Amino acid sequence: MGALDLKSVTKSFGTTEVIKGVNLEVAEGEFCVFVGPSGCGKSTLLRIIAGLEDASGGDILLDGKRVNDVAPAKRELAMVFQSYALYPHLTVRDNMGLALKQAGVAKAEILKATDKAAGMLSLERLLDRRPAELSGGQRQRVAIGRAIVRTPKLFLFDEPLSNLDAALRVATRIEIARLHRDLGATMIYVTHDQVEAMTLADKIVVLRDGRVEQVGSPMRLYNDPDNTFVAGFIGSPQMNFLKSAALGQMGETTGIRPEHLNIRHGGPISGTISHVEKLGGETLVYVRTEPHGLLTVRLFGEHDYGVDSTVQLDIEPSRAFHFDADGKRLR
Amino acid sequence: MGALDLKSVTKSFGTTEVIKGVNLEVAEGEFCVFVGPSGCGKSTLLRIIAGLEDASGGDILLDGKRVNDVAPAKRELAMVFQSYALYPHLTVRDNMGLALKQAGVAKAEILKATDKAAGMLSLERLLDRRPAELSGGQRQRVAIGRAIVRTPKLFLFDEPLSNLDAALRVATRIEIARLHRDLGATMIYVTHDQVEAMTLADKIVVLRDGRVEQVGSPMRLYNDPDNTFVAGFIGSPQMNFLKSAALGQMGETTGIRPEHLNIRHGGPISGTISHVEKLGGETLVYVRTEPHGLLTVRLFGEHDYGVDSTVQLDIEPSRAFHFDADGKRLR
Amino acid sequence: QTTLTIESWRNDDLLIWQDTIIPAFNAQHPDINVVFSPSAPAEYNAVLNSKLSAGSAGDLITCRPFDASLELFNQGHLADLTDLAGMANFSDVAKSAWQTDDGSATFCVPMASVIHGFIYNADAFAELGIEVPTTEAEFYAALDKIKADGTYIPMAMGTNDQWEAATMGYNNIGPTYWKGEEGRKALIAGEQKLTDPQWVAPFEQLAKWKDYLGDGFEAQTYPDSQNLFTLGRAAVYPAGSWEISGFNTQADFKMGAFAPPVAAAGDTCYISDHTDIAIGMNAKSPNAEAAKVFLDWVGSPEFATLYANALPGFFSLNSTPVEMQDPLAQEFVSWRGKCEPTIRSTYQILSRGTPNLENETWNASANVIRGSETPADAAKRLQDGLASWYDPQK
Amino acid sequence: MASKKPVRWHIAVFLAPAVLVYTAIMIIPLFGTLNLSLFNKGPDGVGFVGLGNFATLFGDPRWSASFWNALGNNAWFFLIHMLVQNPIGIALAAILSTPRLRMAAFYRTAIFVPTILSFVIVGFVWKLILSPIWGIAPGLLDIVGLKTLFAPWLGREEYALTTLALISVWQFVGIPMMLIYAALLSIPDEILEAAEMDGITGSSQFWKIKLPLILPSIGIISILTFVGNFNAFDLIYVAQGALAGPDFSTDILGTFLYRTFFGFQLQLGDPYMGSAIAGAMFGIILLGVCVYLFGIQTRLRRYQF
Amino acid sequence: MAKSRSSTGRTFAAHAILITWTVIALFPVFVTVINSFKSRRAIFADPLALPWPEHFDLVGYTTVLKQGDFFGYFQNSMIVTVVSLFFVLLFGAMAAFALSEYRFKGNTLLGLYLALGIMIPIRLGTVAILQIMVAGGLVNTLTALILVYTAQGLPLAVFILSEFMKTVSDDLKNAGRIDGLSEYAIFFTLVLPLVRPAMATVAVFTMIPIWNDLWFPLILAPAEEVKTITLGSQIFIGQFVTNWNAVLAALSLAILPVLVLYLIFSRQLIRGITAGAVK
Ligand SMILES: Nc1ncnc2c1ncn2[C@@H]1O[C@H](COP(=O)(O)OP(=O)(O)OP(=O)(O)O)[C@@H](O)[C@H]1O
Ligand SMILES: Nc1ncnc2c1ncn2[C@@H]1O[C@H](COP(=O)(O)OP(=O)(O)OP(=O)(O)O)[C@@H](O)[C@H]1O
Ligand SMILES: [Mg+2]
Ligand SMILES: [Mg+2]
Repeated sequence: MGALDLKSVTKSFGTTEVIKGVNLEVAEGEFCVFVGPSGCGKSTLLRIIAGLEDASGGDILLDGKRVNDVAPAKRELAMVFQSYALYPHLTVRDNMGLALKQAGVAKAEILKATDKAAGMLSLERLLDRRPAELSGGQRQRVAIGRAIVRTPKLFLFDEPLSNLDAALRVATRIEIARLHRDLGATMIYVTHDQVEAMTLADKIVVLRDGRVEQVGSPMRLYNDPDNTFVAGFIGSPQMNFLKSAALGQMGETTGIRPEHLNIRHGGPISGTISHVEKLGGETLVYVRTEPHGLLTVRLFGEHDYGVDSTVQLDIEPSRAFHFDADGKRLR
Repeated sequence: MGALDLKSVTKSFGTTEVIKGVNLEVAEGEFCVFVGPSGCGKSTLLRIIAGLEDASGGDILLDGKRVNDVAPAKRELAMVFQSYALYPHLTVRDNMGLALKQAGVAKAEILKATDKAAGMLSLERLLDRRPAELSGGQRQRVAIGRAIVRTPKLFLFDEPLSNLDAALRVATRIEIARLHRDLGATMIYVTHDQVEAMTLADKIVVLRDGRVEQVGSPMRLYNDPDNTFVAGFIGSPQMNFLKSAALGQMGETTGIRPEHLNIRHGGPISGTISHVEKLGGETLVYVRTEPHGLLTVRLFGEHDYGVDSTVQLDIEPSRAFHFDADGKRLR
Repeated sequence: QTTLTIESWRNDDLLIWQDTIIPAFNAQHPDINVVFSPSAPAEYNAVLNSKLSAGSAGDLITCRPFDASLELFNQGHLADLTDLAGMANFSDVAKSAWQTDDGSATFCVPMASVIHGFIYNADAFAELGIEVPTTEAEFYAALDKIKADGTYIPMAMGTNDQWEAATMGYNNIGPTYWKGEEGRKALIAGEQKLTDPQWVAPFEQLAKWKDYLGDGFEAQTYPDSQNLFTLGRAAVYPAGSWEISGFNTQADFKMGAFAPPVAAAGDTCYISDHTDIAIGMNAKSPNAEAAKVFLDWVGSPEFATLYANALPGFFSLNSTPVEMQDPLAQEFVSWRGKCEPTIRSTYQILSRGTPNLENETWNASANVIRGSETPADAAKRLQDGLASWYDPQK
Repeated sequence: MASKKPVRWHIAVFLAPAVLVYTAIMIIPLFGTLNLSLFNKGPDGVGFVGLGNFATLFGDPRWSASFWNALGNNAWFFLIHMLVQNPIGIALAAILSTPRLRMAAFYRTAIFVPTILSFVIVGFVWKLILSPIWGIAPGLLDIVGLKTLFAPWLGREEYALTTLALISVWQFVGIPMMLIYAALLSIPDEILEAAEMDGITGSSQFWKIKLPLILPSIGIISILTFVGNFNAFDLIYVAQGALAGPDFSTDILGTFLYRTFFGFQLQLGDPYMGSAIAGAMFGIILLGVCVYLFGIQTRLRRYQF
Repeated sequence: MAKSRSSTGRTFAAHAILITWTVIALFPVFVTVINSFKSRRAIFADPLALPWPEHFDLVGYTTVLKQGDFFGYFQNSMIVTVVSLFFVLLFGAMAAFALSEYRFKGNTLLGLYLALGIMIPIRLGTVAILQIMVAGGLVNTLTALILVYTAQGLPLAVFILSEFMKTVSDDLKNAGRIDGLSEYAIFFTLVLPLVRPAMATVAVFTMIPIWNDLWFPLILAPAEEVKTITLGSQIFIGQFVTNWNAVLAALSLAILPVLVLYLIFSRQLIRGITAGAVK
């Protein structure tokens, strides 16, 4: 239970096609993360899978069964909405417990399940409040709690952690990973957070403008992107794209990740430092170069570089990616 | 114009005190970031500054003038709401232009201003849509656009980038920084993102449960936290807290950031690897130790460590922080 | 050029006034413009009272008989017309409905009275071989015969609207039992009571009618009754003479009329020849002169002829006899010669207090016909109600 | 919430037009009239009688019998509306608000049409339909084999009021329907979608999600029904006349008041007793409204979406 | 919304219920309309017979059109209804906004005060109102009717609208305040558009009694030039004889304009007007 298969799924709102033929297989128990720029259709795809939106074309198969016309309630999945969509008239506890109550689960069990979810999400003290009395992050946690108490076979999470602070985010992320392991549930998860995507995913789906650009394991996408889009999208800070010609490299564009660009006296690329960002554990140095434009160098630890000083950069050739004029990877 | 001064500000909802006496000075033109766990009162404080909530006690001074009783509209500030609060019946353009129109700005100028903001936020193609037809990230961008077209002296941002993808987030972050520089405007910014906080802030305010824990520049907080809470909150992944006694260090607890914990054969702390997270540019190794519990080691680049293998860890003593039993820093 | 506005409840007469009466008046008085402005009859009293109180009422006011108009006069809304020249054309009886109790002042020019009786479907009577009844026995025999035949509903009357039962039932046949004016005056004087046999008798008659009414008469409305009769489904219709013009246009069979039957052949018959409509002047009218000119003309035989012929069934109260064309109307008016006329028993003085005797009579008549109250109970209730406020009856 | 200290003129500006027009054209005339309830005609003209009229209304057995009869009938009239009109209205609105329902606009309009009709038509057509004479209702009942159930309902004391109340329900069901429909529309789609995901669909979605969210609107329609019913007049008046037959079995406060205040037929209008009745009605309705405003409304949570 | 979310069974049931009630709702209307095309005789001979072909009779309509200036009456009714409606909605919404948005002393009491008007039949104030109009020289003007109907419609409008205004998100109004919108601008540009469904509802409720009212036209403006359609139709209701063809024809015609107004307003009942406003 829980395997998902999308076959040439399309979706239009009026005349604008938002999902442009998506094919995707998610195996049972897999953790699949959707990433992509804002507005590329992640939420829409999630809603189509949930049955909240009709696909304009194509088939949605759950466990091999076509479910295009099956009601959301019958698909046995749980969803965390990007907008939370909490029941405003119910307390936190009732928000989380309603689905179970509807399913006829015994009171004591509902209590146990909601208590457990509340504990997991540090919501214990808020159980009797209503959504209007919660902070943004608290609401988001309630929305997550509502999904997980039901322990269905397929979870859909739409940016579930975006409003949480770092500590809570790590904690919740780990909880979700554990849930995934324990339940063997299939999960589809939308996020903009690189760390979440890299750490949680069995499989990352990179979407762009309603199309799947590449599907693969996190490290696969990181180390072997198919095109400039995926290369640029996976990894933060973004990959630097340099002009191959000026470097004497093959292809049109050479991609090199900020962590593989070093500041080395006498390096082949020279430029001036335009900006330095100190993040504590690492330092980002932005170097303006000709003809490559602004390049990002990521350094481990704290470093002091003076803005406007001239530096030379060096690339690790083994870590460079080459792309043709269309952005396609040359291997 | 734009300096803010909070004096013993308190706020209660019914009987629960949510803001418990906050004192804070923000100088004119300063970029001040509020961080803190979910539900600690960041949004509430922002709303008090905006005049949307009445403070239960204390004074709010803008440019030295007490504004407790001044209407929000008169405070000349712009705000991005955590819930976006877009005008559902207006198009994206009108959402952004309404304030200017209200201020009697000429049509042509409004058009210019909205076009500029739209360009900045990649909203050009969406100008004629209504909020209901936008994705979550697009809505958030409209909310930001609405604030920035007005270029007032004080900006309040409540997690403005939480729903944006990495690339857009970086781009918008840079725009906000530029805006800050160009306008010389004072900005108060709530975020959960370490990178945003560290890169944008002149001053970070760490809140906890309605109280200010520490105020200071990003590197100050990173390198010189006052207590375990701040130490743990700033920096991601979180600082490791070890038992001082077992290490022969002073105080009760010794804090060491993951990037300052090294895997070194023969190191003083030994443990087994429980989990490895590869993020591409860096690798996080989770090591279970006695008596310190799970410690995080952050390594630059990609590394292969076998789960369950035994490793020894070494701390950089100069980077260690010492805290007493109450969590207060020992210097 | 002055304009006079007439307040009236006679929506029905709008065309007659516009096409016949006003042009006739204008032929003599081209300088007086007259506007006939009726309102719906049910609201007339309330509307008129409000307008008079606020001072926006028209110059000429159509008068209901007795207390409704008397009250207006007492409040100073109606002008005293005692000295109007045209008043000389009316008998005291005609004027009595629009006079103060002592008869010292008259405030409306009488226009018409209506007579009660029964209209019947002459074709049906002929078909069933029924003679026009004159006595109670003949009356019920006729009804029985119609009922037995089954083609026609014997009598068209319903109790839904209540006033049908009281006006076309009780006040139609009642005078025969309480002997017209004699009983009515005795009641006012307190010499008879409503519980006396002559006052209970009409209710007893009504109670018998139940069997001759159509199915579901309880929910039958007044227009239903009219339609039942004019569509030829009912044979006898307890009527007021005002029905004549309507029935003439609607029924496509021959009609006849008979007066309320008497107990035994040769008894004196009594009819209700009720003073019903008059016209007075708004005391605050700015056009009093013109209004008086008009009222004078209303008192003239010319008006009487016009009106009575335009509205067969509304019989002139003018002392000058009026020549009428309509045979049915002629039949009705002929009873004036044969029978003793009286007016409706409840109208003068007796409906001044609470409970209102007229309204109670509606209710009682309907109840008695429906069988939900016995004649004796109904009479007792009316008597108690009357006695509760009317001193001579205490 | 805006701050409190400066004078907030805008509040006055927002309120002024309504308060002025309303006070001048409604409150002053109405209370001028209600004031009459403290006066009455005595032997020496109109004089102040204090609560004397009310003493008569409740003390004099004739007046009080009529009053209690009217009040009782009115209560029954109201009860039928609450039990029939409002549930039907809510149910229809709930069905109509089903997303993607075809012809919804047609149904909505059709159901609302009776509300548009003037009482004259309503009275005429229902009397025509229910008339035992012209055969529509008996005929229709005959078709379904229930002819024996037919009775001249409007003419029977035991049925007339209920029949009229049901006619009124027929006519006005569009009003709760519209209000509830508008309230249902303001529930955000996402919340309903979340419910769908939770397996709360169909009627349980109505009971568990929609109903709690529209409770304030149900409160409103209840109080509007209450106020409307206790002020009702026209339907009874056009169907049964001011005497509200048969035998006053359909007499409600509105008709009782009309007869007394404006008079009817030979009965002269009595503004003094009429005002006393109006005062009593006003008291009853005010009591109901206060119970609603202070007792119920504050307890019905409103949710901002 | 997805078709996967609508089951055929439930859709069928929904249609069945709606059709049933539609039939119940429309049957009497149908009876009215068919009979307006028949002669009196035909109406009562067989009220359910279709007016086609042998019963067809336009006598009702010809009578109506012959008698009085019916188009003028229509126009008067339209003016009175629309103008009153405008003021009721404007003033009512303004007052409702003040009551629901601001806390001030006497807020609840003022709300109650404004609701008093729905508790007493306004007819009782007739004489005083008429006196006001006489004093103001407004008798037989449409202005008099507009004033009365505005006053009469306000209580209900305030009552209903203030309830709906409370559901408009505070964040949204606050966003407006921060944007420098005055309270007036917040009301007119933000709140009013968002309570459109409620405004439409109130408009419909207010319009019907105004359109169908007989009393005040009769008292305040009975003159021919200012007669409303309802009053105009009354001419056919006589003391003893009612011209049912004409009444039915006139009132059937009178349904049309209100129906049009209703359709216009009910288009404002749009699903999801606040969608996408807040997270
Ligand atoms: N209207 C209210 N009634 C009662 N409690 C409230 C209300 N609004 C907020 N709170 C509580 O006040 C606290 C602070 O809320 P606030 O929204 O300021 O948090 P926050 O720091 O912005 O959190 P987050 O990061 O999750 O957005 C929370 O615990 C919240 O539950
Ligand atoms: N109801 C609608 N009508 C028209 N366009 C819509 C509608 N809903 C979404 N869209 C458009 O469809 C595209 C995909 O939207 P979707 O919500 O799936 O994006 P997303 O990938 O979830 O973005 P985000 O990361 O910002 O949430 C967007 O460009 C959006 O503007
Ligand atoms: Mg999305
Ligand atoms: Mg917040």
